[in-house]
Amino acid sequence: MTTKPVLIESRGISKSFGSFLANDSINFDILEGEIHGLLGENGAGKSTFVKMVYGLLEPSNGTFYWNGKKIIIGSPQEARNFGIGMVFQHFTLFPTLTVIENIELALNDKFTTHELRDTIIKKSAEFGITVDPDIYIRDLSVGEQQRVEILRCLLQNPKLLIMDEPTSVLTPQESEQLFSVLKKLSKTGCSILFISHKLKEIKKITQRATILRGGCVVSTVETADVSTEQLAKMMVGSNPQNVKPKTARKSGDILVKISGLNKPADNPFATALYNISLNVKAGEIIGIAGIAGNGQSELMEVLSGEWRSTETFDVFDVFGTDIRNYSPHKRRQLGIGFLPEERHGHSAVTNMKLTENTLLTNHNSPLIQKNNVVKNENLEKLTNDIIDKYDIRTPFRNPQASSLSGGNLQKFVIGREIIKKPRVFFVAQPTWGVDIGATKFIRNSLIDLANDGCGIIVISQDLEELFELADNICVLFRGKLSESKPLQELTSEKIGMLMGGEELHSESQGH
Amino acid sequence: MFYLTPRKEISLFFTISIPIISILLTIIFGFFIFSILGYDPGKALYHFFISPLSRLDKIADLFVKACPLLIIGTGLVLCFRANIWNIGAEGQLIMGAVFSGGLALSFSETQSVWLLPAMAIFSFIGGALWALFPALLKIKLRTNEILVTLMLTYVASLFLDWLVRGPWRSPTSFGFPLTKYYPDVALISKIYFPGIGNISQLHWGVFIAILICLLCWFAMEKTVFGFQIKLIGDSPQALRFSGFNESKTTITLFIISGGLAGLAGMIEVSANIGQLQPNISFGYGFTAIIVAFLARLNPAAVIISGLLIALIEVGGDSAQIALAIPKVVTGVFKGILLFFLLAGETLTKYEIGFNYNQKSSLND
Amino acid sequence: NVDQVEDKETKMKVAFVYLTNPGDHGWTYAHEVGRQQVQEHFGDKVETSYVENVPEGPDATRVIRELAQNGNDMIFTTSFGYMEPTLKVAKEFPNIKFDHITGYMRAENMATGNIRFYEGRYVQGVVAGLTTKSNKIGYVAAFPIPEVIQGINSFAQGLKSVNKDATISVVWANTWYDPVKEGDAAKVLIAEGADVLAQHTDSPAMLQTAEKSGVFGFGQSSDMHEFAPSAQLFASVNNWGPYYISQIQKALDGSWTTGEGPDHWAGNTWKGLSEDFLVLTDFKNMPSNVAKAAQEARDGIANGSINIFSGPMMDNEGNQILASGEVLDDGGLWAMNYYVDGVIGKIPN
Amino acid sequence: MIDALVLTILMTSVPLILAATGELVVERSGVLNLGLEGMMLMGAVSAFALTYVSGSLLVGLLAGVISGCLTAAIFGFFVLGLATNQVATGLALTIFGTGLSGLIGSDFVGKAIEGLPTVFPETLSNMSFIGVFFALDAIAYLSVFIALLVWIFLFKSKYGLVLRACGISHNSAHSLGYKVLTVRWCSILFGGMMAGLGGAYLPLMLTPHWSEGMTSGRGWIALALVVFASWMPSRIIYGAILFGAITIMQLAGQARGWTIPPQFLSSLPYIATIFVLVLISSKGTAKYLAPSDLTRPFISSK
Ligand SMILES: Nc1ncnc2c1ncn2[C@@H]1O[C@H](COP(=O)(O)OP(=O)(O)OP(=O)(O)O)[C@@H](O)[C@H]1O
Ligand SMILES: Nc1ncnc2c1ncn2[C@@H]1O[C@H](COP(=O)(O)OP(=O)(O)OP(=O)(O)O)[C@@H](O)[C@H]1O
Ligand SMILES: [Mg+2]
Ligand SMILES: [Mg+2]
Repeated sequence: MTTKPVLIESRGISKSFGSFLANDSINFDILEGEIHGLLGENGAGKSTFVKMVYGLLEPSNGTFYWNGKKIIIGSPQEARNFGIGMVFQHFTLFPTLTVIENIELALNDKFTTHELRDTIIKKSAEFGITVDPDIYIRDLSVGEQQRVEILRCLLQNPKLLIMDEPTSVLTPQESEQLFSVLKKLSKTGCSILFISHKLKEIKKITQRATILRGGCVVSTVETADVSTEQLAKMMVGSNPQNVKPKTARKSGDILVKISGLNKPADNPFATALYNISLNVKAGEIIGIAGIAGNGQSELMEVLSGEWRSTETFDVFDVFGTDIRNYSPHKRRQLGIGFLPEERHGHSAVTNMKLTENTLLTNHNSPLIQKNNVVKNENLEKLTNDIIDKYDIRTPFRNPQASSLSGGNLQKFVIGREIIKKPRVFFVAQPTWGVDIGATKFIRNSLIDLANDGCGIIVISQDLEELFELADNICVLFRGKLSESKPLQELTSEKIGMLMGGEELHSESQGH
Repeated sequence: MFYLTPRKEISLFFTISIPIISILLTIIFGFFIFSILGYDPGKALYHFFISPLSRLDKIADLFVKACPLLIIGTGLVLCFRANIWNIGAEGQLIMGAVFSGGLALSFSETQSVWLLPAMAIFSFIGGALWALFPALLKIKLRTNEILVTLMLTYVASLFLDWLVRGPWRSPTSFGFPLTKYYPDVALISKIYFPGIGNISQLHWGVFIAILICLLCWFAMEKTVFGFQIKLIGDSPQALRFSGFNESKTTITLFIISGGLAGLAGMIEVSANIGQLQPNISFGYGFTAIIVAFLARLNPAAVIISGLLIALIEVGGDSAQIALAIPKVVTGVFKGILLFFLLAGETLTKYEIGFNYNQKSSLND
Repeated sequence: NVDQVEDKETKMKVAFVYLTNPGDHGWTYAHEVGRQQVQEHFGDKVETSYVENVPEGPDATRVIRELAQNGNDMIFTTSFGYMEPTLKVAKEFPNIKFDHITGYMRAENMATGNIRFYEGRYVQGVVAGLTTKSNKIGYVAAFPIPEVIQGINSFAQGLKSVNKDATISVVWANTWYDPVKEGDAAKVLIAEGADVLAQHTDSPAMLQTAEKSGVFGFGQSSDMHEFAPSAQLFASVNNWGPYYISQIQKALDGSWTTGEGPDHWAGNTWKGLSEDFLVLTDFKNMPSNVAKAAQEARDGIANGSINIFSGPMMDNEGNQILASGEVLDDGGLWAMNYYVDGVIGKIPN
Repeated sequence: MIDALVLTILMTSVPLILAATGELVVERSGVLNLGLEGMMLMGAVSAFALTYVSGSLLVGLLAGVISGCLTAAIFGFFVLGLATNQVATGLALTIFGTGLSGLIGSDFVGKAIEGLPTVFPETLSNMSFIGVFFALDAIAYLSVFIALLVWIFLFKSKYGLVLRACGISHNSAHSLGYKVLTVRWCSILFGGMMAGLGGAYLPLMLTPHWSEGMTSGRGWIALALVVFASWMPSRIIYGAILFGAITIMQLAGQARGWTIPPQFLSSLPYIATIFVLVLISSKGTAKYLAPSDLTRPFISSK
């Protein structure tokens, strides 16, 4: 392995934002044809580093060597000229442009639309990634959008492909498919820099991995030689908490009863929900698996009451009360908690302070408000309680939500709901894009809650998470929910197949 | 070139000092402009900034001039905070005046003290209705409210024009476009200060305007409703999550801002004019947009920014009377002040950095 | 302030309030010319100043008051909309003389003045009637107020006196001053076949359009021949100078009054061609016989031998307004709400 | 007769086409410039003043274009350089432009110039029916040509694609390495040039003299036209002609003796705008046509 020549080398690369040092003297190299992992907690500086490689950020200090020669990557265009391609953590697609137009924007070379269409079709066949070149991005699912992102890198015939958390939005099958594409690609001599929070994936497909902590390189290791626990320890600096075992919970009374839920799609992006039925008992965690875009956010809208209707669905009882027509805050008053997947601008407002974010779900509590006038002292106290209890690291007292790292913000919004001790809790993608330390913490909090008798629905596409948390799992596919099954009867392969839409009927019939 | 980085925290020091620096810069800039145009810059600036403050009655005039700006400005602050771009306050003001005027004219014989409050309510309804239309279009069809409110302004002013030249024209005005006079009980009286008497035209409407600003400030900063407004501006999705209804909030804000503009129209007519005529507003609705921004969308600061704009307007007249500086110069001067204040706002929100070419250091 | 006191002893201070910037033509310009004549006539004895762009409302009150406070002895407010503001301030400053133009309300110390603009329009009608080939006259008007309707009807009377077949099409621009719209209105009228245009709006746009399209027109308020050297037949010029001079002279003499009787639509001074309050520019771009007819009409009005609104007079719907031998008095002039025969259409509202 | 009316309609629509096409490009790049009225006035006064002084229409036109561009540069400096609020800055620009144009123009009030000539010989323009289309001046033809060019540029060229991309998502465009601020600068300056030219058309062609505030709200109509056209250049042309037709037909109707209150007729263009806005917004696709990053300031970090 070490006989392979070095493709790109980073020497003393640093990046500071104002007085904050996001990358501190980063040294490591990537070999030709190697798949190299990049690991680290939220805010460790991974994205910052790869943005410098792609010419999007200018290093404050340090040098890159490309095939042994000192280079300056002044812009993404220059990066692409060197043969560097990148798939971003947050997509860089234009929803109201077509696939062709999106791809054209990421190519330096000039093509006619016609040539481009042919090339796209050819390349997508070659790698087994199919997309319709003339469709608008806004009409694609998240997974399909990512395929466009990848395809447009592949069209540049890259020598180095950077992928920033590409699998966080994919099904296990889609991930497998992606891995095979990557392997194929690395065989052709292309190097890949692969960022992920999922240690298993890192172990599975990378040859080497570099671990960042607080902007510094901790170590570069041969992934075959280390265990996931060792990787985790290097990332966090200490042994991360383990997820608690679920205590043998007595399933209590049925708290939530949903049946005959239909929701029409109210815009072209939305997925309709069809005849969904679901019960949740006290102390039970129901996991809803499925790839994003199959109705998860719509289901969440129904659960939270952001969308409500008495006409299109039959039953939605919580604690025996019909809540179909209850607004979100009436639901909260009943003792229901809920948390949608998106933290930025949905469950939290990033440019508001933490106190205001606390107010977001507590504005009708008499403790916080009287006659519509906010009691600021109590609000601050509650916020500080959440911060203390859930170990949220803030740069200073009561900062804006945007200055918290992703993991910390997620801990905050979860804590904000859990501290109210809801008796029913609906949560979507609780650990999306969150590093392992915080992930474990969040999962433990949910288990504690269930152990106290709360009925929980967790919507997640992370199967590992569902296996750690859920008692029963069902799968959401194209707006339809499969019957829920006890964890013991399921394997990740089976769920993966259901998530991909296979054998939904035969499975449910066989039961 | 320079670049901007958002400040983590906006300090009180900057919030206060930067507008002052902006005004100072405008003064320096104004000094040059007046010199170039051949006026004595010292005298010109004196008339713009000092002379309107030089006597109690002139200060009272300033408040009178600022009165509609304060009322409309605060309403707009609420809207703009919520990212709702109602720029048709001018039309809403006119409709407020029309509604209250209609009431006053149909009860022209009455002695009832209830007429004035009823007119206030009518004016609020008139302005609110004129704002409700774009609001409904916005929430039902997502129609761009900037354009609808703007277009409705023209329609409102033509409507008033038609009324006072047509059906509402006074039979005794010799065909001139004026309605009958309002009855006395429909007029807003001047504030009587014991021992001093009236100070120029200072009327009770001014008092109400300031009260409204303070009330809106309280609502904005201390209440859940204010929080709701900020939420809808920052993230409508979070607003829904929080349990509020986006459409209702939007409509409420349109109603409040339109209604306040309408009220301003009624106060302006009842306190200063006493009858309807083709022109009752002189761009107050548009100037108030600027007032709202100068106040950095803070309802209490509207009091200051409204007075500041009134100062420039009154100062412009004063400079014209004393030094024959043409009115257009006031416009230029006002434009420059706005630019400096807007730039100042950036400085409070962002740090400005400069690019020293770092690439060259990497080269060696 | 010491200066001011000294000034007061020696000089009379007179201020003018203008609605717009005086510019080089139109309503306010005519007042500005009057002010300059005042300055020339009295020289050092009188000091004049003006404030431009004063909106008709509370701002006007403030500006007029400030002028009063600044030691002016006499203030002319030159737009109808200043009536209330002038009245208000006049009551506060009983020692200062106010003079409001075109209004109908007076006070102890507030006089009113106006010009019989319609007289010039009769002469325009005569010239138009003799000039038109298509027998279609276009008339761009601002707002349907009596002053403008008087003008249209007077024009029609002049027109009929020489040409029974010609008709007048009126377009309401709904603005006193919007050059582009006035130009558009003129183009439309020309497209509709008009070959002589008249206007009761303030910009020279109509005349410029006429010039370009090879038709004729009349100037408004001030001489506009520079804009339309071959299209302007003549212009009715508002000549405020003599009025201002006589009012100021009376104030200096101590003989200034605000007239007798009740508030009057016409103010206490309403003069026209006879006193040169209205003057007509040279008759150009027309054959000499037309110029002669025009001159006769002018002189006839000035010496009272022509009475513009005398019976028999019908409105354009066939109702009789004046029987044979009757004449319309000033009150009737201000109550006009009809078009006379020869004008097409109906007055809006 | 009809020919002459059509000609008037076409001429009335020219400044609208020019200013709206410029604004369309600006908005496509993600910036809303409400200062159209101010830029048009600056263009108008400079064009008139320089034509008067130099005696050359060409110099005047250039002056109009350049001063529109310079006025837009002030706007650009604030909204791009300092990331100020676009709505407020646009309004400030209108106030400033109105004032400054009045100041510059005060010496030119009441002066007359010779307007733009027509392009084709009279024999062509006197033809019936199609004659009117040969009776226009060079700028009128240019305006349609520019709208066409803008359409080709926006939808058939890579640069146009990049410009649209900046309006849809400046962050994505930035991540792909496009200089969002540069793109926006270029469009703002182009928008200023078009507004300046549109303004220049008023005193050079429609009414060959200068007066304060002579655009009387045409800048606002042009703004409405961009939305009316749902950000498509071709529709700007139809839209402008429709507006021109409403404006002119209300005058023509009066000349023929209709007795509808003039206030009602004057309000028709505004009511029509609202009507069309409602129509296009009720079609579901309208919201995808609007550039999604319109009015959002872009803060680059490097
Ligand atoms: N433009 C910026 N200005 C200021 N600080 C920044 C900027 N970009 C990133 N940071 C800070 O730099 C740190 C590193 O961020 P980065 O995005 O590289 O983290 P990451 O390792 O990719 O995290 P994640 O796993 O959440 O994606 C964070 O603390 C972040 O807040
Ligand atoms: N529904 C849509 N969503 C997003 N973009 C669109 C949509 N429709 C059209 N476009 C964009 O607009 C461009 C031009 O479209 P089109 O050719 O229909 O416009 P046009 O010819 O200017 O207008 P017209 O409809 O008047 O012919 C397309 O290339 C496409 O990028
Ligand atoms: Mg990252
Ligand atoms: Mg097409």
